[in-house]
Amino acid sequence: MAYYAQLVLNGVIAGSIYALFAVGLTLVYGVFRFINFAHGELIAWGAYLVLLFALPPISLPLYLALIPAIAGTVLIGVAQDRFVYRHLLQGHRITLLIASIGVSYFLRNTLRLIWGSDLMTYGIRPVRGIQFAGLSITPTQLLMAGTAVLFLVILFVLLTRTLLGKSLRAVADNMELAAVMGVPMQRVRVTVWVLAALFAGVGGFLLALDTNLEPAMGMTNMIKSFAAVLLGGAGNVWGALLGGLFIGMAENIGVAFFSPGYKDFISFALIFLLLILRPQGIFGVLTGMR
Amino acid sequence: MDYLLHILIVALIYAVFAMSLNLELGYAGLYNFGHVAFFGIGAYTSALLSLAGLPVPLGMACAMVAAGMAGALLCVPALRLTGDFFGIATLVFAEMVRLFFLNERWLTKGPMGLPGIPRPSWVGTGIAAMPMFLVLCLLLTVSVFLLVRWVAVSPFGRALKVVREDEYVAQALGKNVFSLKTRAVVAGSVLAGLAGSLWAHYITYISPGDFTLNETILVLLCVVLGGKGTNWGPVLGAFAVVFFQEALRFLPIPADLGRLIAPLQGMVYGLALILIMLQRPEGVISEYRRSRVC
Amino acid sequence: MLRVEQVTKRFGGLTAVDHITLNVGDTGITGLIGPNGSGKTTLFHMITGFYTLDRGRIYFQDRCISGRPPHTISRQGMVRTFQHTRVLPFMTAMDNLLSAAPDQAGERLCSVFFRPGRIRREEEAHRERAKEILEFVHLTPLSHQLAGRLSFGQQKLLEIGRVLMARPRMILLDEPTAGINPTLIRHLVNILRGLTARGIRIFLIEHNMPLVAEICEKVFVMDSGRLIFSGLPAEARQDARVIEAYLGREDRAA
Amino acid sequence: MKKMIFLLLGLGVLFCWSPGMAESDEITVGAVTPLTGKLAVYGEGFQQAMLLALDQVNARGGIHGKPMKIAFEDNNSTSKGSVSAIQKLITIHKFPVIFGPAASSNFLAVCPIAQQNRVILIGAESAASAITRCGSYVFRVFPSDRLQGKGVAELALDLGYKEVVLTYVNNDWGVGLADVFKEVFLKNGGRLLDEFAHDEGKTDYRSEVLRIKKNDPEAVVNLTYIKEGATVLKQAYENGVDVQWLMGSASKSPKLVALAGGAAEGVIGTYPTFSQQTPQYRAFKAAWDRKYPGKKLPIFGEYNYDMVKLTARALKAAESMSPEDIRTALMEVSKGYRGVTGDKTFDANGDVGAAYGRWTVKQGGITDYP
Repeated sequence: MAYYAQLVLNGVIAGSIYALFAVGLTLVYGVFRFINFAHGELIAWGAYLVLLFALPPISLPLYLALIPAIAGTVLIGVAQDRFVYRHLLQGHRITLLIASIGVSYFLRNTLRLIWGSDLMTYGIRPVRGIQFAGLSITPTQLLMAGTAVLFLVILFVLLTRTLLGKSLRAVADNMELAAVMGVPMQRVRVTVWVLAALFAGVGGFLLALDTNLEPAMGMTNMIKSFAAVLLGGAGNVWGALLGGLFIGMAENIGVAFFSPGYKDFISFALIFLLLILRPQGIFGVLTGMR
Repeated sequence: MDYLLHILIVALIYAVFAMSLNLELGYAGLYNFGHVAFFGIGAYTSALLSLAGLPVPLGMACAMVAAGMAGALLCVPALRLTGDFFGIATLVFAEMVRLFFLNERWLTKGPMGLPGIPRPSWVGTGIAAMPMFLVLCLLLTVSVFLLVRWVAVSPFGRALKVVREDEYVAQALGKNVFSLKTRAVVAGSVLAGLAGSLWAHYITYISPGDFTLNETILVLLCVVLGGKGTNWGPVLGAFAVVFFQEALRFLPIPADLGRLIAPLQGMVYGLALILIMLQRPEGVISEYRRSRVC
Repeated sequence: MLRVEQVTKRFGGLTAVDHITLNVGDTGITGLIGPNGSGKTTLFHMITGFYTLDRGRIYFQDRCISGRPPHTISRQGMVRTFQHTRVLPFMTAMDNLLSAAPDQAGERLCSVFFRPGRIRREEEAHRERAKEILEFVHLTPLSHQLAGRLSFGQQKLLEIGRVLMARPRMILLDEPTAGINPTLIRHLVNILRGLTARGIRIFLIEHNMPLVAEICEKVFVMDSGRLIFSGLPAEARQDARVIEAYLGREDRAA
Repeated sequence: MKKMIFLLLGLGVLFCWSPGMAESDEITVGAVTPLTGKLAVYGEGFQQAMLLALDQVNARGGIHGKPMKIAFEDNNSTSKGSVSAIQKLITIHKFPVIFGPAASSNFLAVCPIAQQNRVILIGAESAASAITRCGSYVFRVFPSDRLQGKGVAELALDLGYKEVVLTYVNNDWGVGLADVFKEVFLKNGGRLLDEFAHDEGKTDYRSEVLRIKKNDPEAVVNLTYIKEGATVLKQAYENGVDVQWLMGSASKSPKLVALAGGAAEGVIGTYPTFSQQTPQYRAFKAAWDRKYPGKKLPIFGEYNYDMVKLTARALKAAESMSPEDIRTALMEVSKGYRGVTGDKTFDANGDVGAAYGRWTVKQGGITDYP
């Protein structure tokens, strides 16, 4: 029994990381209606910038290094919009998609130019998990799940209680109409990118804390994060969390029954089935951002 | 110049692959992000059958049939979805197909791949086969090109464009949208299967790693850069992409900077993509150019 | 011609169309009017198969069409336009029309490859008809222009031309005169009259009351998803319920 | 349109411009190396080790006074890229010798091309046993999987573990090795409690670890790479899985310890051994530290180094620069050649033998297991 409970727990943790990545994607997708392939690179940049500030010559402690690192990630996120996406919003969506693939290539290779392709680590010693009722969880994992939930709550409050959040939702509903109604488009756009980059950067840091750093680290979790977005209903913040948790649990529980070589297959098959059975997303009825 | 022959063959195979995607993306407006699945199914079918002793042309025919059937199979559920949802469903489907190749070792030898795939006996073996293989590819590419063009200018192609422009209008005008899309996907899959089987017989070695999302992205680039919804666009795009990638090999960069070359190339590649999308988003050949003149 | 029996459509808790029964006979032009949000467009969507019915049945030429997909209904001769003009912007005016030709052999892949002669002959015929229709809606000079580049009014005309191309027995028009200038309205009225002369029946949603009074032989009035009146346009103006629907909302609410 | 023409012209010029073809006052060999893609992590190290050997060859007068050069071609870590790269090296530059790509799947993809073109292909890190049958022009200075799979099985049995869980990375290397291991292990009375592949490149293996924990084995044979290995070790430690880890050569790297920290402590593995006490090794190590101060030795760096040195020797001994002559010379000079990685005598299939040593992690360092 504890075995299955632990699998569920692992699924929850993995899912909360997917969710943390998915939120940025879902915001961008909700407002601009395109899949930002370069989101994974924001994740990697977040993690690497922490490393930059934590290593000599700057040598900040990790939690302090996080601050300038996130600022840097946000800067990259806003720059993506300023120099590329902004000019393409009027065009065909596939144009945006391909441009984001280009941005992704560019950012990933810049990363490799600076830090090389080798694996890196923050050098945190592994610790034994905390044992609780036969379950085991590490402080890092707790931190990951906690941060994911905390950020989502903050975001939800931001979206539903503040004027800026409301304008953002208006734009997500209908961009042209919102512009006509006098919603400050510029501010909304920047806000979306700041939020997306913020989530990506923090997510990247946590992922690196749990495992290690490499230039492609963001890419690996991207497909599933995007699937989480769609499962939860595009633009729906809570949906992204639930979608992420769903995928995380599905693939982890599947390991008990199938060859782990089919780990991804299980989650993909479920995504496929769900897409077909409930195209509006599993949690389409829940009210979130939209 | 076997190297040039090699690039030409690769470019031609990609041209077929790109034309098959263009049928779906350009004409029918279907965002198929898993097109490599059909390329892979074609490659594996053809490779396995010809390794089992079947003549290569028969293997290629079977590859097309298998890919087409897989396409039809995908359509039944996936075409209920539209736009990005169809895209993500196909992407996921392609990953599932790849994982099948990777894990079903009794059939595909899994990650070890299938070496020693034979070439058609009449093109010869080894390096001597290159010119004949080029001729084969050229013949097939030209036939596919003519075929696709024939379909594109037919009322069928026009109906596909209606579906692409506005599904509601298409329905209101009595078009069976589901059936039209299905036929587009099946036709696209059959041609992708042909491209995949050509690939397998040319390279003579395939493994699941050859059929990842990266390949889909590459062929997507061919179509979009060349100009989607046009006849020449995908062909031009395929040649441009293949030649551009190979040309990067010739950039005179000192060997001491070896470590920097690859990332720099990647940066150039990314930057080029961004610039092209900013400057000429409709691709080199525009579908609407003719009408813009008048 | 068209019989609608007891049809109902609900969206969540809202009943958009509530037990509507109406019969569009062999009249030239029939109008469907009612205040905004009264369910007119929803009813059109249901008749043409774009929305499923929660209950009720619809008959067209005495055949049950409810539950059939839109394209089948269209092929039976009931073709519609949309509230917002929907031309195919990246296709030429000519192609817009050609694509609407019904039952094209060339839309079957087999014939594309194996019966090129038949397709060529068919295309010739369609092209001729499309030219006639362009002439009829006064768009001949623009036949090779991209539809997206036409003016709003021209797009309206093209849309009607496209419907004609489909050889309909009945046309459903959703607000054909919305947003076009008076001159063009006259032009449109002439075209519609020309159509009825050819034996095509028209069912339209319209807000322009004088126009409805002028051209419609019969009107149905809807309010809050219910049918509140059917009869002659002149009678509708005097009907208490119709007046209340348009003016007396507050009274009823109180 | 004009822009297009210029672009095409530019491309044309690039194609005609090819280094190394006109200049005959240097001897160049080709190398297909993963500089981008998923193997780029290792590719850099291979390249550095090759360049180190090259420096030494040239410092001692090159090949009959002509400097030796290596033209690197990237293969994107894919078989497609490898085929493209080797086509270029063979047909444009007409190099008689080419250093093959890492990862057996990529190596196997280019083998037939080299064999058919009668160009010598040498591998320094491809272990798949299928390579043995590649042909007479294909060599490798790295021992075949067969030896290592056997080595791991013997290690497990020697340590007294009759019941183990087997997990391996789901790629050509892992599957090939696991197959040999299983064969030998089962034949000698071993029993597998569970056996499963794990995906390459994941960040989360906790559920796989749990599956190990469920079987409660004394030892786990984990045939995997550095990144996957470190993640598995770390997450197993966190989950309180205390077993004896038995690993292969691909995860033998200080990086493993750096990534997994204390969790790697006590791991025992096998690797194709060579004594680190030989003068060759000490010279190599000293040269490495001189050229790349502060850099850790890359995985398989020694093999790449030996490959270049041995090739240089063959080039010197060859009667002409034709592949046939070089091939003969290569067979000849390899006899009894003692490189950093030991005896490099090629057998008839172009394979080398190897003694398998055992490594372990002790106090954060990799040392030989006694």
